[in-house]
Amino acid sequence: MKGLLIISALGIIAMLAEIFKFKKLLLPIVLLGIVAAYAFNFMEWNTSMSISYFDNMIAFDKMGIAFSGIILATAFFWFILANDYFEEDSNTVDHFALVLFALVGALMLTSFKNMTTLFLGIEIMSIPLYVLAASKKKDLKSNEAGFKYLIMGSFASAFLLFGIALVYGATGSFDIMQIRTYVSANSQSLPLFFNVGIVMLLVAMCFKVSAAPFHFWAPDVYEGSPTLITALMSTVVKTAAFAAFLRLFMVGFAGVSEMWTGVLAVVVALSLVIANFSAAMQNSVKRMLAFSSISHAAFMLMIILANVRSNLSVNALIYYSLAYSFGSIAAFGIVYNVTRNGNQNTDAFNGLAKRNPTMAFCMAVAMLSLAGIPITSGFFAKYFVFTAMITTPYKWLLILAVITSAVGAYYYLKVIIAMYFKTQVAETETIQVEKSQTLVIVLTTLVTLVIGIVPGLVANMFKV
Amino acid sequence: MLTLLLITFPLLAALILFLAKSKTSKTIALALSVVEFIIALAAFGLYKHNPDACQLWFNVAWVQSLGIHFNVAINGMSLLMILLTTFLVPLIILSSFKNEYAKEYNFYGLIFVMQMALIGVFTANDGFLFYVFWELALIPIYFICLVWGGENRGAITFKFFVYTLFGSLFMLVGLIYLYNHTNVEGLKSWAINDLYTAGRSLTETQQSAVFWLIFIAFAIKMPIFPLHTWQPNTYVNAPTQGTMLLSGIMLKMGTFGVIKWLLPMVPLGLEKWGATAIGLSVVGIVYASCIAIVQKDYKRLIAYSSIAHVGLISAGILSANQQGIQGALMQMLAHGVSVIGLFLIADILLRHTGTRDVDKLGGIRSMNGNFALLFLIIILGAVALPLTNGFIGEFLLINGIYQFNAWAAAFAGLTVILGAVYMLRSYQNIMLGERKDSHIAFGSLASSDKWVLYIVVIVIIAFGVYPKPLNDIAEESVKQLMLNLK
Amino acid sequence: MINGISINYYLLLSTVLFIIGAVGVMARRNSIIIFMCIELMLNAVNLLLVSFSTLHNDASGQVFVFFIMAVAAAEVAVGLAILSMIYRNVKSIDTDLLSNLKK
Amino acid sequence: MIKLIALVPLFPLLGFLMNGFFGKKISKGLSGSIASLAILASFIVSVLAFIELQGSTQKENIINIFSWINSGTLQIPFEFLYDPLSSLFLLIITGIGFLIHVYSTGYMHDDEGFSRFFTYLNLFVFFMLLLVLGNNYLITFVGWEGVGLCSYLLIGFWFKNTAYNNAAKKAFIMNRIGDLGFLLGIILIYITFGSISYTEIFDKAGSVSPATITAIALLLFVGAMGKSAQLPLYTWLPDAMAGPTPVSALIHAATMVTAGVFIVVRSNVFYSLSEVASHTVAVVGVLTALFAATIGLLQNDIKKILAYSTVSQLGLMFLGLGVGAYSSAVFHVTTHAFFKALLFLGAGSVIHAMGGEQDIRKMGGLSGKIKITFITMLLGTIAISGIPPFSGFFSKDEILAHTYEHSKILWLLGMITSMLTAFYMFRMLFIVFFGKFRGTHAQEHHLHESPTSMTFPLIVLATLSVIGGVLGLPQFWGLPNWMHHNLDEVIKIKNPSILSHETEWKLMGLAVASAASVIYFAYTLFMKHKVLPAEKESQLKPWQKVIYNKYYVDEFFDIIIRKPLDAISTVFYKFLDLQIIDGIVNGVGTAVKSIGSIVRLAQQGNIGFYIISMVMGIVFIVLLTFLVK
Repeated sequence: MKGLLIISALGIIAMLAEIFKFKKLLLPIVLLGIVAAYAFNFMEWNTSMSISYFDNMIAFDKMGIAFSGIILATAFFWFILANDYFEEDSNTVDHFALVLFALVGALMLTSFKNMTTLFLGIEIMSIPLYVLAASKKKDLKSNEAGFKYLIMGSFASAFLLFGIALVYGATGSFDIMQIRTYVSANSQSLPLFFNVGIVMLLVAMCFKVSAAPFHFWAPDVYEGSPTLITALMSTVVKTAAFAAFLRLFMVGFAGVSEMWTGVLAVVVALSLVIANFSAAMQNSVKRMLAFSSISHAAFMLMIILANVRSNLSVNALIYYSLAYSFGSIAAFGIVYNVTRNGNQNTDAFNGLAKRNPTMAFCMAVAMLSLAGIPITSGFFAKYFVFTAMITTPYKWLLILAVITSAVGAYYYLKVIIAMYFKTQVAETETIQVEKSQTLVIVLTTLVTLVIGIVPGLVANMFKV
Repeated sequence: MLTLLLITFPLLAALILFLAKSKTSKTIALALSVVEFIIALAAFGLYKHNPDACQLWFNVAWVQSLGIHFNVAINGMSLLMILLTTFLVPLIILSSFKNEYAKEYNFYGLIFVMQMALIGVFTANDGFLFYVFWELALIPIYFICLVWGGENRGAITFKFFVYTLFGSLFMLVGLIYLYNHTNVEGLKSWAINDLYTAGRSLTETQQSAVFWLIFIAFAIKMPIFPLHTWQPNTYVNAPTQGTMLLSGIMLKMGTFGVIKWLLPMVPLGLEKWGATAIGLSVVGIVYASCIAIVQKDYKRLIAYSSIAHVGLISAGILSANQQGIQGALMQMLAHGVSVIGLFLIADILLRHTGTRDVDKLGGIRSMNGNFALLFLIIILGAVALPLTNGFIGEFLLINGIYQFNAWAAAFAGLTVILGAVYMLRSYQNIMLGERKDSHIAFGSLASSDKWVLYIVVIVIIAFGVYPKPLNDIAEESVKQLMLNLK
Repeated sequence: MINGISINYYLLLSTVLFIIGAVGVMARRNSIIIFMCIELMLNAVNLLLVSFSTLHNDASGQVFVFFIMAVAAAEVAVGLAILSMIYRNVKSIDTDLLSNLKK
Repeated sequence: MIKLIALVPLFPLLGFLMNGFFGKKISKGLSGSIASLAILASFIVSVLAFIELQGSTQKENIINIFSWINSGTLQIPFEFLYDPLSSLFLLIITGIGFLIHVYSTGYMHDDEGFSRFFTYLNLFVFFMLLLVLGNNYLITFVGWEGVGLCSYLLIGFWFKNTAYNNAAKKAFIMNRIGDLGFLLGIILIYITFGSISYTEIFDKAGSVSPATITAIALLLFVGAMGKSAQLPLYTWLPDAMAGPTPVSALIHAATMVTAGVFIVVRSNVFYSLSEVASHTVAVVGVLTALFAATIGLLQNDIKKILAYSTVSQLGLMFLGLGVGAYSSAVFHVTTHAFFKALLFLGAGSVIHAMGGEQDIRKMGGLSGKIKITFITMLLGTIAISGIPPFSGFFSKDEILAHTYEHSKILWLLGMITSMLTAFYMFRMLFIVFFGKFRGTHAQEHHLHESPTSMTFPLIVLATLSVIGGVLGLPQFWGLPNWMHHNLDEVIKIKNPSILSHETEWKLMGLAVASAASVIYFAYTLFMKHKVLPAEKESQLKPWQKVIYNKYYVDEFFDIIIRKPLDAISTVFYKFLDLQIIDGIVNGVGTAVKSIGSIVRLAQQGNIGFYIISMVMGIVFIVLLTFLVK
């Protein structure tokens, strides 16, 4: 909880920075703040019962803390990565503030206990992102991205709210624990519209985690937005969305899983196919990563689908989010540096192995991790999914997953081949990367490898 | 502990090379690889001839909560494979002394990473660990081919990678499926024996499913007809040393895998589908041999001949009897050595004459009789003439297949004839007769090449005349395995 | 039963409103109108919540409505800002013009 | 000595190694004598061992060297069996081998591959000795393949000549076809008896199902067909004449080609037990004999003539084996070794004299110029034509006698064969040594008798071919048939001759009469009327053309085997592999692409469309939820 408060405070401080002229100090302050938040966050780890606030609207249980931990860590690295992005822009502080507020939303999503906070969390997280997506004022692409995100986002929230309303109507409460108990008490006498409500919620959440067929916004927004914002979306936002998804459906509606698992399976299948096959066709790396994030969403959904009632899925999901977030941070950091000259296509990477071996290596690791090759963390993430799925009746989904991840290897390798095999055609300038950014990229890469070699560090951590 | 050393030392060597970036990486690499071979010999020395298999255990928990252990040990089979690997890698490095590679320290480093992974595959006694090493072996060879390979390596290595990955993902599913059926005091376990018991407890249909899930991966790696089409192009386009690694050692991952990770797991599945798999292998033998006959590029010819050989090996293994499997082991060793020699010869031809086209070459024997002799002996090894290393394996293999089915054996035996056809034809075209292209000169061999060929030839003959030391290990370990198959 | 009118009617009404809004979003190309349609959808939800809260006579439903209103306002504010920015660039607010990002 | 029998193969091995490693450095004389002495040494050992064996009652001696291949119940030690059969073959191999080595030192004297030649020759002797000494089928197989290799090396000895290389390759591959049969036979033996040692299996043979026995016998016979050039696997032998003449004498007349006979005699139990197998052997044998003999009639290459006569003689031997006359077959092997080696060496001497000319049409009237060669060859020819008391007569007569009691038709064919043999052999003799010289003046001037190193072996062999008959004198003359008696232990199942003496007398007389008449016919034809073989093929009558071209068998094989194989291979490669299989693999790739390009059509940028598709998705899902259950 304190973490949440600290971040909100940081947001406000950021806005004051303009007035009190300590712009330069802002980044260090923010970083310190995040570290502090992180520390406080984990102080609450060992408090036996989860303490709840605001009339039990928010409560940080282990699961919440874990996800917040991931989000904060990612955010920390993200800020270091983003420092020069802020400098090149006039109204820095607004961006700082916006990102921080988005963080607040994200943290709320990891720990909501009540539909209200769910809704608020989603909005607090999304609205700043709409702005950030469109933050390149002159760039029409950026504008379009923001606009699309906004329209479709709010359209989705409408469904979310409709769903919430229906569930409320059926159960007479917004509190997910009460909903759970109510549902399990009289599961026979639930009105039809309760079911509709759940479907609506499912739809809205699928939109947020960008699962097919509600993924259409993702590629466009990822491509249009400034690269670092894309990074933010595919890491922090996604993690938060999944935390919310997990909590809502595994805590709230586990009792009526038969109402939504079947649908979810279809969604997963669609996402797998659409994401991987379109990704295979992309020239723009950012767009490719967008589709890859969709396919990873599908994998994470499989975890939820696989074992609705057990905590194994929580562990697995946490591990997956961590692996994916760090992989993406590294990847996007490199993409950000490589595509500075505006060329976002794969051939921008040609001959990177010669132009900047370190970056090339890190990118290779990131790609292999996203492709799920040992000994990267991405492999263990996949492994968890497979182990989870093998026990379910959805074995066909598993086979589909195997095939599509083979397809996945196809487009990740394209980047590696470009870096190590193709030779830069036009200018063969070496790519200079700032020390701090290099540090971040190397660090995240290392983490990807380390938790890939010793997954125990994470996988055993959360006895939720 | 020694086992662990065997695995970690190459990693160390790789690091040394990566970091030192020395000008003399070649020699350093050679020295290190020899050290590794000595370690292997030490293991060979320590290895006690007692049938109840695994020795030199090293076992620590890796991911406790998932029952994953870093569990390596040496039994007869793995010992043989380790000896092969550690013996071939120095030869491979030595054979590269005449090739110039950009950033060679990376090249040799990757070779060592590869060696580490391979030894891991051969020693792993934990299903998960096995899979990890299995995938790990793919990455260095992928980069070796991608960075130092020939013309259109991009597309080809890519196909190779995706193809093999596709296979191994299915294997992962199969293994997980078995893992999921293990039950040790209510806990799941990745230990190989638990997987065995789990596999045996399955119904026939389940076992069949697992059989195919896992066999596909191995079949692609070997490769077995009709999953072989990645292989010739990859072999041709990879740098010679890469090809040697692929054919000399990596191919054995597949065959070894079938012996250790498939046969004892799913006896019923084998019973039901073994015949089909053998059928494919045997068809592959004749098919590949025929194709080898009409090859013009000598390297490609060897590639196809290697498909034929591995077809025989896998057929022998799947016939699941003492002779078949023991023959397979012996043939794996023999093939490893011979194929290194053959690919080096292909490389030498290219370096000296600028072509590998059998029709352009000719009359080299009159220019360098010594080379001709070495070449001939290696070929005789490849066509399994008695008193060469190839014969023992081939005899036992055909014997084993015969016990499974006489006609299969007869058909597989055609390799005896066809092998002679393509090997002698190509030899005659390349070496004998008058030289076709007058300006092709063929000087004396570089000493490094000479040494490799000498060693290979010596091994071919020595191993063919007196196979006992290795054969005994093979025999007893297979006997042990047969108990598991009952 | 709220004042003798079955809850289903409220449900029906708000659903219809919601669908009208959705169809509007789908059909119209003018961004402003799209915003209005989204507002309509949200209000449909508000109506629903309010009626349910009276049904359960539990205030939280109505509290929720306030949250929705606030958020909706913020959303629209942001939306209009972006829209004006776009207008500056393309001199139009027709959504069809915003389809450069594709495939 | 028997304990030291391993020395016999050891000496040639040493000779091989010494010549192999140092051959280039040392003088020709030295390397030649090393090689020859090596063989001489093993000859002496064999003789001593032979004498010892005759003395002792212990006929089966097993000498273990080391354990070679162990695999479960399959135990294959590297061990030798020294019994009457192998002892006899040892003598033939080392004895004739030695003579031919000596001969070669003269014959090959001017060749730059001199030391290489002796290296190969020693290696060959080594393997041949393994073949006959081995105590189990696999050791025999080692020798079996080894001699095949050496024959490959020696046929292609002049490796710059592509035709020679092809001949060598052909020989190796055809042998391999047989070897596969042999190999499968061995495996079947292992599976049936659980062992492949000669000393262990034969006694158990009675208790095995006849079908299996037949299978084994036939498989082994396939191997024999390859090695001993029986129909249809004989075509390599005539081509093998590409090698230096001493090679033809040693490998392709005296020793290697008789390996087939050896293996059948070794496994005689199987054949005695299996009607089918023995009949097959007999029929194949007699057909080969007749077939080759007819071809021999019209050949003009002196070595080719001898080659075909070899094939035909081998056919006779198999006929003998087929009718159960094992000892007679071995007897014929021995005598044939004498006179055929003699004839080849003689031919070599002729070729030497003619400066490399092999076409008998270019020769003539040589009798005066090269006396020793002429006389020795004359003796050889008489021997092979079966004129008493020369060696050939006895061995051939035994075989025919046994055949007669077995089947009249086979006997008749056999008779015809031996008449044809007499005819073409004398045709060769007359055309080469009589009439006037038809070569160039250079050749005429060049003519000279060969050096002693070459004539000495001729004389020795000539003597042997004359007196060799004593080894197996007809029993019904009341004389001791040593050969028959010697192999008594080896032939497990006896079938004694049941012919009455007068029939035997009749047959013998018939044989002699027919041979004599044929020779007279040849004499009138080639001496009186001076008929000469046609200069050009066009002058031949059609039926002659067919024979002259060896019934077009090579062409036939070319059409039904080589061409189809190449065609199929090309189809496999160009079509099946590259188009279909790899096509499918790549097809998957393209499929992914095309699916991708279809899927991304949805991603067409327009918000309205996105919204619509979202809603459709929702509707779809709602329907799913409520209709599916």
